[in-house]
Amino acid sequence: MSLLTFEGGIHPPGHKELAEHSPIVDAKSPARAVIPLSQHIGAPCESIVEMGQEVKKGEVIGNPGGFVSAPVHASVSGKVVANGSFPVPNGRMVPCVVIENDGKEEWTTLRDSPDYMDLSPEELKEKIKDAGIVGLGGAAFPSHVKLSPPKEKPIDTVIINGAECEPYLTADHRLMVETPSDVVAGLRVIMKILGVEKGFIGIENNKPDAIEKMQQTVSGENNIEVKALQVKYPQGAEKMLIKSILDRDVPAGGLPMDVGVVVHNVGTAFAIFEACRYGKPIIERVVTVTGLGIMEQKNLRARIGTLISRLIDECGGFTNDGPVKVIVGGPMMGFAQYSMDVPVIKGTSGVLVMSAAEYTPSEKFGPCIRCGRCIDVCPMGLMPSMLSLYSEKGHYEECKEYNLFDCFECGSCTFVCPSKRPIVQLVRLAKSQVKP
Amino acid sequence: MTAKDIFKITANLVVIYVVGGLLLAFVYAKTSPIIFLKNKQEKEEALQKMMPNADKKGIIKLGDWYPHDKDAEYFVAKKDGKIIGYIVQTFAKGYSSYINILFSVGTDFRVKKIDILHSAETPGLGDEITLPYFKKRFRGKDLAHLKVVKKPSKEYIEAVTGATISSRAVTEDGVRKGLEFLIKALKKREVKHEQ
Amino acid sequence: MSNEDRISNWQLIKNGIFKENTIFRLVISLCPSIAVTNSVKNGFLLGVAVLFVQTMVNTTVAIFRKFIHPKIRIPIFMLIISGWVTVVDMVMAAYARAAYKEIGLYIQIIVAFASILARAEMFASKNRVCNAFFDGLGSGLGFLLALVLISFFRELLGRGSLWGFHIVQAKPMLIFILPAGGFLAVGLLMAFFNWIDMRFYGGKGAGGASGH
Amino acid sequence: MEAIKKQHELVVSVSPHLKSEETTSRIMWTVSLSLLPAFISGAYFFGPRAVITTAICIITALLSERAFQKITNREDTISDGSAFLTGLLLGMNLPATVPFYIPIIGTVVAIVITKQLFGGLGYNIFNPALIGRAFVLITWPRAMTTWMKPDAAFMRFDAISAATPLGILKEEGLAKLLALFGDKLNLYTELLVGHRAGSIGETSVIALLLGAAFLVYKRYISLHIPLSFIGTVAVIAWLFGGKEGLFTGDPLIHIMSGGLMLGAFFMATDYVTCPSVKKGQIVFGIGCGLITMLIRLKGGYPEGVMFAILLMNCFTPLIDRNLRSKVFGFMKKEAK
Repeated sequence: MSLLTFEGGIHPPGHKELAEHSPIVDAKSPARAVIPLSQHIGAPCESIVEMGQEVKKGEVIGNPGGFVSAPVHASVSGKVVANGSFPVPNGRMVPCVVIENDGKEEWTTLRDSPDYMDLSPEELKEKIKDAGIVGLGGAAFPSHVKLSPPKEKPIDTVIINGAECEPYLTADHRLMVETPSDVVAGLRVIMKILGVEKGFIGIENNKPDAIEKMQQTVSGENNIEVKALQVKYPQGAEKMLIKSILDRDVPAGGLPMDVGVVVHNVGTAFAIFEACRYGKPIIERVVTVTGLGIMEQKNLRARIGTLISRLIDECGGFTNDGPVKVIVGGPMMGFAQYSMDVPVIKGTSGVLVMSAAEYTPSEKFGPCIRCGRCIDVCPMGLMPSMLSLYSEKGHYEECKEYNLFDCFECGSCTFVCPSKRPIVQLVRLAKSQVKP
Repeated sequence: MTAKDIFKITANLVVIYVVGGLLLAFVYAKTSPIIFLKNKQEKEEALQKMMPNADKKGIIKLGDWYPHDKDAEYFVAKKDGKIIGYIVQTFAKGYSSYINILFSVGTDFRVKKIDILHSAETPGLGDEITLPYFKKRFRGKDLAHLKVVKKPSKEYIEAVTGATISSRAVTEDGVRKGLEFLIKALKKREVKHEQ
Repeated sequence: MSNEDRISNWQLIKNGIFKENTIFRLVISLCPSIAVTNSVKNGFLLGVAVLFVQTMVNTTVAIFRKFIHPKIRIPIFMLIISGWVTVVDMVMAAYARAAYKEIGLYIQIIVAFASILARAEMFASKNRVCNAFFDGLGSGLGFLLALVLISFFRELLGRGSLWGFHIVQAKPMLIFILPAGGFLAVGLLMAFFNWIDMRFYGGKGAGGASGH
Repeated sequence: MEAIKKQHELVVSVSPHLKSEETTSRIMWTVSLSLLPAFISGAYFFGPRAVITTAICIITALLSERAFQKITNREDTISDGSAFLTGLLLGMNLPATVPFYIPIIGTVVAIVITKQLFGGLGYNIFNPALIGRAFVLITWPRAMTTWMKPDAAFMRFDAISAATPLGILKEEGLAKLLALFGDKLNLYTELLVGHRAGSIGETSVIALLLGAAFLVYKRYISLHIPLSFIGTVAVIAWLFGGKEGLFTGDPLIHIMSGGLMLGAFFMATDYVTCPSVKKGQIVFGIGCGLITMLIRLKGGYPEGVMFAILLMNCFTPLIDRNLRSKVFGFMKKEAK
């Protein structure tokens, strides 16, 4: 099978070997869960619990604030002890509900439906919405919105994104290896909701065991195909994935649905299956805790709201050299943390503890030597060199001429830049200064 | 625009033209005879320099010719009524300009002297054709030996180092063609005379 | 003439030479500054011709300034300029043959010098005859100074001579008498003037130096 | 929990947190290294004078860059290797026999006027080494066109002057060239090896190709510019290069002589002064080839690579502005 790919992209060191063979284990239930009310793109939730109120696992504690929004559930059973703003991994202060764990692990009543495949698409969608499912790949876009395309945009293909192109992260990998049938079941639910005949599962070629497992699972079904993808960052970006698998170009500024495609992450598919089958809301997710700065690299199924300091403790703590940088998310697009007291949220795919050996200091940067490397690697075909030069000189409006808003900040340009220019940062600065 | 404006503009122009015209007419009247005299004198001097032993007033224009479509003249030089040589003006296409050349030959059609009246060749390279050391190389050369070589040579014309194009232009396009023309023109005249 | 007037006239001359130097500060009339400056002699002679024309044009324009209808002022300025240039041309051809041979070709181009029209339009058409005269004198001197400076460098570096006299024995740097070297010399001198302005007078530099 | 925060000073920066190991100085030093074979061959054929001339260029380049940065209170960047590379390239573009003031002045022009006055590395419009060479070529045309006869006698300081193959081709024609080198095969071999008159670093085609192959392998240069440049030269040489009419020219002579190999692989591909989009690079290469052959066949100079690259340098911003990379999904949108 020839490997599918797109133009541009980079080959950062993968470091998947650190965690790819450690099976998913349940993390300890946290003593306190800090659950942010805004874990997704869209309107934040409104808290419906009061101080001192007893809640059970899976109980709704925040109601969606609009259509593009998703409810938030309690991930532990216990008492609400605080209701205020706490820092979350992206550096902001967000209103959170803090629940003191009573250790009973009592579930709220869930609507089990063994015959979920007989339900109507609308009912399935309702289940997904109620389960608070958002894109678990990191973008955290409410899933039910993706599953409700406008009528004028017919969808003909669903793609499950198993590329996991971010270095270090292995959460999706482990899910595919350990629970392939659940992932495929999630895909079937999505296909049913959208009324789509064709489904693909795109997996980067550096996970041969996952490809094999998935292929075994879907063998004998001709409407679902597993596609091996070339190992390249950002293979997992929606537009790149669609280009690789279907050779369709999502128009600039457009969405996958403009070319009749809906893309969901492996984790999301898994969560969708669990929601439809067991009515289980998102209260936990797989988080890869990795990096050379941590004693044991693990894939943990952690409750939403667990502070990452607890996950680090569970992995044996930091190594003796100590961490240099702690990143929530992948090394390419994740957020560096100044405190370990931030909770795992729905979009948290990994915690990366970089040791001195892995850390590239972002020393002072030099002038652009116009080598064109960034242009060659930009998956969107932009000219990051020009964007960074204009932004650096404060000519933000001119950036628009160079398609500023088509940049999705994958960081490939900054990775390859020999002058170590902070191109992504300059692009973000420009984006904040001008209107699209 | 009102009638007053038009009137004023007309008056403006009339006054400026009259004042300017008067000024220029005055200066012209003063200077033009001097300019004319000096021009003539300079030309005669230049020709005389080419053929120093000719009589004063002994250099007479024979006619016009048009190398590279430019106006040029040629002359005969006499001493005591006897022809002692000819002077030809010619143009040659150089590296970056047309080179205006004046050269004199004896009755044996060997070059006596050449002078570059005007050229705009590359300074420091091509414009060395105007220097005496190069011009001297033409002395005594006849038609057959007006040829550029790149080696030191007494027989032929040695090129200015690094300026072969300019040297070749002066020698072959300028002087040699001029000499060829002169010989032909003189023959024609002889035929005419005999008839 | 009052005392104050004299000071301001002196100021006008100084302005023309330094603060509003045609070539280095206003950055106009660059073509002649490159075309004729491959020897100090040429530069000086053309500078003198320009000085004369500039002064006379300024004076003439100032004399007629109330009389000239604004709608046709530019053509009239041009007429005045070309008239004076023709006078210079003829006088030089008659009485200064040697100089005329060197720069005769360029004298007539003085008509097209932006600097002369610029001074007539900017200053002479709005000021008294006396002031206009001194302004013409000043900017003419400034132009002369610029041409001499540029040609000084170009001839010294490009031919190893000054005013035709050989003074440097080393192989000259030919490029400086070619047009390319002219641009180089003008650019470097302009940079030097800007540097002086910035260093000692807190200026922001001239020509295209707007913005960062 | 508090303890963790206290214990560890964490670095907080924006994504991406991984950076490639490529640095500007590594690129510059690697390119310099790739010029080593050509430099060695130059030193072999032209003797100690070649080494001295190049060394003067490099030392002057480093000193003048440092001096300028000191005077203007700028950061010291000579360790990034770009000044070294400029000096090396300029040195390799000079005849071995030039008087010593030529490399010095040429390098100062290259570093101070062409590079630093325009804002330093990354901001220069023209290739500094080539401007330096153009400056000295125009300034001292005679010294710059007096070539030394290649001779493998290593310790010889005296030199016999000789014309370059292109010079002979232009002035005296192909027959004379063949007479000098024996037969065509011998001519090709000598050109390939570099046993001919020329600038220090331009003669040995094999050595240059070796260095270029290294750079291509390391992905420091792409083949877009060199191939379109050399290809255009070959086609035009074949079409118009012959004396007997169209299609009779000998492209190989034109490709292997002159500074084409050095220019196409090492000078035209200079990051700062060539277009950064591949489409634009092809246009750039073709333009270089056209101008080179125009000068070689019709112009006053026997060689035109330097002026061709410099002229195309002027067009680089224009090319970059008009031939941009294809934005993902953009054509589709417009077609709709």
